[in-house]
Amino acid sequence: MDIWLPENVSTFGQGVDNLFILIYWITLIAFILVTATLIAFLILYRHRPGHKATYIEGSTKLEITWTTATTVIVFGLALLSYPQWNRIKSPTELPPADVVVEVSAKQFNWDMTYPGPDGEFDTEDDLQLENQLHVPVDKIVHIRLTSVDVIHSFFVPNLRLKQDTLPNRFITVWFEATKPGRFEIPCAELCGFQHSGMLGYLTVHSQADYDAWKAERWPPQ
Amino acid sequence: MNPTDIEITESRPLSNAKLAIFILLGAETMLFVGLIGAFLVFRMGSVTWPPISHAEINLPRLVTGINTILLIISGYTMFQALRAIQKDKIKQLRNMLIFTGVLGLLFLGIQGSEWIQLIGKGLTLQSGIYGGIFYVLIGCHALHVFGAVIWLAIVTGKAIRFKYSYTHHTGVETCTIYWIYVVALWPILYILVYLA
Amino acid sequence: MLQKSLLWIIILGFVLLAIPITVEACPACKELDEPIAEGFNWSVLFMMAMPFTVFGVVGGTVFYHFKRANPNKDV
Amino acid sequence: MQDNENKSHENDNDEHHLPANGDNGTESHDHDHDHDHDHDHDHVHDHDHDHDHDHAHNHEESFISKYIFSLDHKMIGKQFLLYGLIMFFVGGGLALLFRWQLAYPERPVPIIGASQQYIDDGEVVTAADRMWEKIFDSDKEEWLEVNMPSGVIEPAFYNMLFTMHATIMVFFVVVPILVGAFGNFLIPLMIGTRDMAFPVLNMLSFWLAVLAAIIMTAGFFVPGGHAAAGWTGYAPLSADPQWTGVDWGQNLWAISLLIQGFSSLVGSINYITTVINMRAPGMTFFRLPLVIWSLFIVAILLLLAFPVLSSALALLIFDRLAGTTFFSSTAEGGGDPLLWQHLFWFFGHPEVYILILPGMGIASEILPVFSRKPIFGYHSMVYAMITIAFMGWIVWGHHMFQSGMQPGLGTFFMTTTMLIAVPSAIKTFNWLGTLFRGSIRFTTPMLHGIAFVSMFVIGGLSGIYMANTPVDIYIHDTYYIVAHIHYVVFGGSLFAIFGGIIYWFPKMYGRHMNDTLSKIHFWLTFIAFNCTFFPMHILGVGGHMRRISNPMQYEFLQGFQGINIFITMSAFTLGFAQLILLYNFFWSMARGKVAEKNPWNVTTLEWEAPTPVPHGNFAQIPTVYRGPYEYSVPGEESDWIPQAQPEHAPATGGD
Repeated sequence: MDIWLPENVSTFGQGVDNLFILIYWITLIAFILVTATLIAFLILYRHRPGHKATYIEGSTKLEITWTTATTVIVFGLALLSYPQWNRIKSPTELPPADVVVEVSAKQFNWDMTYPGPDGEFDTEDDLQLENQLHVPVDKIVHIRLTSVDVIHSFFVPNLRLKQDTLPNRFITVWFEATKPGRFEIPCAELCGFQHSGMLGYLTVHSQADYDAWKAERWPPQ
Repeated sequence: MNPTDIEITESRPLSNAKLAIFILLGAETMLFVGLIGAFLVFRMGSVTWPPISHAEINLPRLVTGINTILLIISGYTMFQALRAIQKDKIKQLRNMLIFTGVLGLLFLGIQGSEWIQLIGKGLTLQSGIYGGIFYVLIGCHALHVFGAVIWLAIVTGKAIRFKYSYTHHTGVETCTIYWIYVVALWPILYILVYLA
Repeated sequence: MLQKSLLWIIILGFVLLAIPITVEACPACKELDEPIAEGFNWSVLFMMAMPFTVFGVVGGTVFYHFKRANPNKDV
Repeated sequence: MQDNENKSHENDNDEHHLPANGDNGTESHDHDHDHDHDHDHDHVHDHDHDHDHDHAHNHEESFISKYIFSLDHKMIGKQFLLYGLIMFFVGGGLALLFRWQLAYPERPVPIIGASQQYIDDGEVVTAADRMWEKIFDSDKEEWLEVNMPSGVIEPAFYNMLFTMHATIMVFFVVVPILVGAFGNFLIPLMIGTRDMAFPVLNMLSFWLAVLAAIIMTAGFFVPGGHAAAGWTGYAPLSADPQWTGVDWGQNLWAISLLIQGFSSLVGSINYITTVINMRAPGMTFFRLPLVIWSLFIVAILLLLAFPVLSSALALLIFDRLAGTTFFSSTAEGGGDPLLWQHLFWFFGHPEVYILILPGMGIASEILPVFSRKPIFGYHSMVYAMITIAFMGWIVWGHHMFQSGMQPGLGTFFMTTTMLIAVPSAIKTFNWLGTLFRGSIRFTTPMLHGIAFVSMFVIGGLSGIYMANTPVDIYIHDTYYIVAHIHYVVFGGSLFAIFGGIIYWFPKMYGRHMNDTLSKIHFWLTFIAFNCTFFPMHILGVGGHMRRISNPMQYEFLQGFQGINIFITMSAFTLGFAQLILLYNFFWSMARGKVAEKNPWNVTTLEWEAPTPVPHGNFAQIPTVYRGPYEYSVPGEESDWIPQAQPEHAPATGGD
């Protein structure tokens, strides 16, 4: 799977990937078992002259066995995913922020707003960027997502993060990037005729680079 | 060895028509479930209801309450109509049907005049979700009452032409079921929209 | 009959297991500080219950008529 | 392993053997006197008792009342089938168009794009061009100029294409064929009655569906183009023309679906009433064939699900035309952007089961017949279907995990969604159990049945990824979903449809479909289907978003272009393979090998009726003595005992 999944650069991404790989193996084994049984049955019990089918109406014992087995497996999977899900999305488990950025989606751009030196939004020193999101590495970043028109979806494949943005409502998501680099932020929810191509860039800087970038861009106090 | 068609259908305790009406009512309920589901999102999701922009709007609770009683009475008279034909009292059936129809029309008339007043006060379909969901929800019910009145008119017409008898009145029965459903639905909407 | 009851027990078990999780998570919705979450919670609960209610009432009515007509007959 | 329950049922049966007085009282059958639609029945009965054979010939009907406004459930079923197949090619054609764009972005579409170039040169070359010119005069140029300048699909047009592909496939192909065609044709025949409970409503249901389809296709030709907000029509995108530039297209979309809702409502009332009230004597609920069970359950789902969509559509239409703001929170006093999804998926998830359950039913018919064995665990199959259906009502939130719902609700919906794996697994294992120690004949319907099972396994297993909330964060709205839905709806439902068509064709048209062509069609479809949709899993894991018209715009997707081209090639093969089916269907209707009454040696009642099935279906209403899958019963000479064969009578071997 590693060849398919894009590189993971977030702290919680590994948890998602692990679950994915676990389900991959479970479903792969289930698929192989079922298909092998199916093919074996097709060959073994094909119609031949003189061969007669056996009258079998069913088996309660078997029904109970496979019902229980599936229940245990799926419930185990559900249990395993609760902590991951809460860690990523639950507002109660939101880790404290080092950097807060407001991302407002509009047809067909991402508007990134930094609070500026005073650390407050909606003030004069806010920094507005279009389609460019710059964050430091190894720091917890909060993204306050909103939209000005329709529903968009903030998707960073490398962070394993996706969250729809809703007009007139703020949803906070967080991530902590583990590696500097430049990653794409496509829109994952159909948002109009130029939905394809609605694209922003996430640049993860090392702390030093980020400070330099900040010094250069943020308006003086 | 084989039974005939007549035995098969007569062995069924519910006629096709009655069964179909029950099933139809299930679907009708789900239509209202969708609208009430939307209403609940707005109602429970708002800090104040009516929203501040509509704070001065007072829904006519008392008049509508009286109207509710009228509609419930019409449900009772409709039921009496069915009882009448079950006892083979054609004349009483006719009277009760007409009485029910008049009550239904009265209900619609009062509703209509209320709407006109509300629109005059500035509560329109366009005035945000408060007005919107009010008119859609109540309007949907009003449409059902209207449909039921038309159906009732057809049934009454048949009753006047002596088309029903003690043994032969499924038309009255299905119409009664539908009417009582529409009547029973109203108090729920009244409580939800006007009182809650 | 055994499979049937087993299936229902499992479903019931799951729903029972799911309910505390939802309830536990619900303080979280309040901390969202958005009353709209409350609206959706009520709407979800209401809409989830209704198909079963409608099916139960209509199905029950039909079943009652059938059983009353032929108490011993298997429909 | 005898099922205890079956035994107790058999004991019950003895109590309600009906009196043996078949031929008296035929003239006094004024049953159900209270309903208007019942003249048709009376009409039918007169015939059936007068003539024991060849009723159809004596039935004087004009062309219109026989083929167009027919009240006969079989004709309506065939009409639905034809209608569904036509729409299948419309929907499939749209898919091929946008598949081209995905493989070769910004390149002119072959044939259509080419003819555009001819038009540019002032030449009209093909017959299609001339026809189009006649219909639209010079509008075609304008239309193509807007949507496909120089033959290249515009992004806005691309959105219309996939929106309509999904809408048509879901509402106008799979449901009409599975529920409309098979439901109408099979229910009265398999439960042993003469027609539907309300033939007029039945006809109404079909013509409403046609009206809906006409309105839906007309949307392409209105100014502003067709609906372009996806088949899910997410508001606020769909709620305000300014977001998509689509004005009347989206309105027509909503109106068409409202009409379709009426059609489904009428149809499902009819189905439910028929199954409850019109079963032949002895046909208890637990002797119903599984396909009837599935159609019955689906009718209940349609009945309860569609009105919720209707209410959502009504709100949408109000938003678009009357100036309300139910779905747009940006307006003054506005509503909620998630409300549409909330209502839509409350309908949408049961709808998904509406698409697959009849397929399961058809597979459960085909597998026992060609394994010459009873279905494994009949009762658990029924309970599994009921469970799947009703679970559908408590899982709809899983479509909204990333939409901004509270995470707590996400947890709840994940748990319930995971649960659906249980009844689905039960069904799969039961199908395998049906094959176990059987005597399997690899006829074409059987091949489709087996393909259904194996494709459903893949579709079901890939569903576990989406049900799992953390994994869903990543694969939500990617091609993984596209792969999953197509494995379930194409690999599942459509293989069942193909299998069902070939299996019941002899009963429908009195002829067999050409077996060689059917086999070629099957293998081409099976291989091309897997080549088309399996790689989509890989795209999805790579993060390839759905509904984007040009993957080349994204750096991280450029490496996938080879896969995209391969998928498009396979999709064209898949589309081509369906032409074989189309040709075979019409050719066999006229020229196929004439079929005997019961060519596959099946136990269920539809094969008791003469072929072709006359008006009124049965000479006499059959009495049912046993369950539907009595194959290879020990101690019996024949390996099948028809449901209508009296107890202890010597077995007969077909016709």
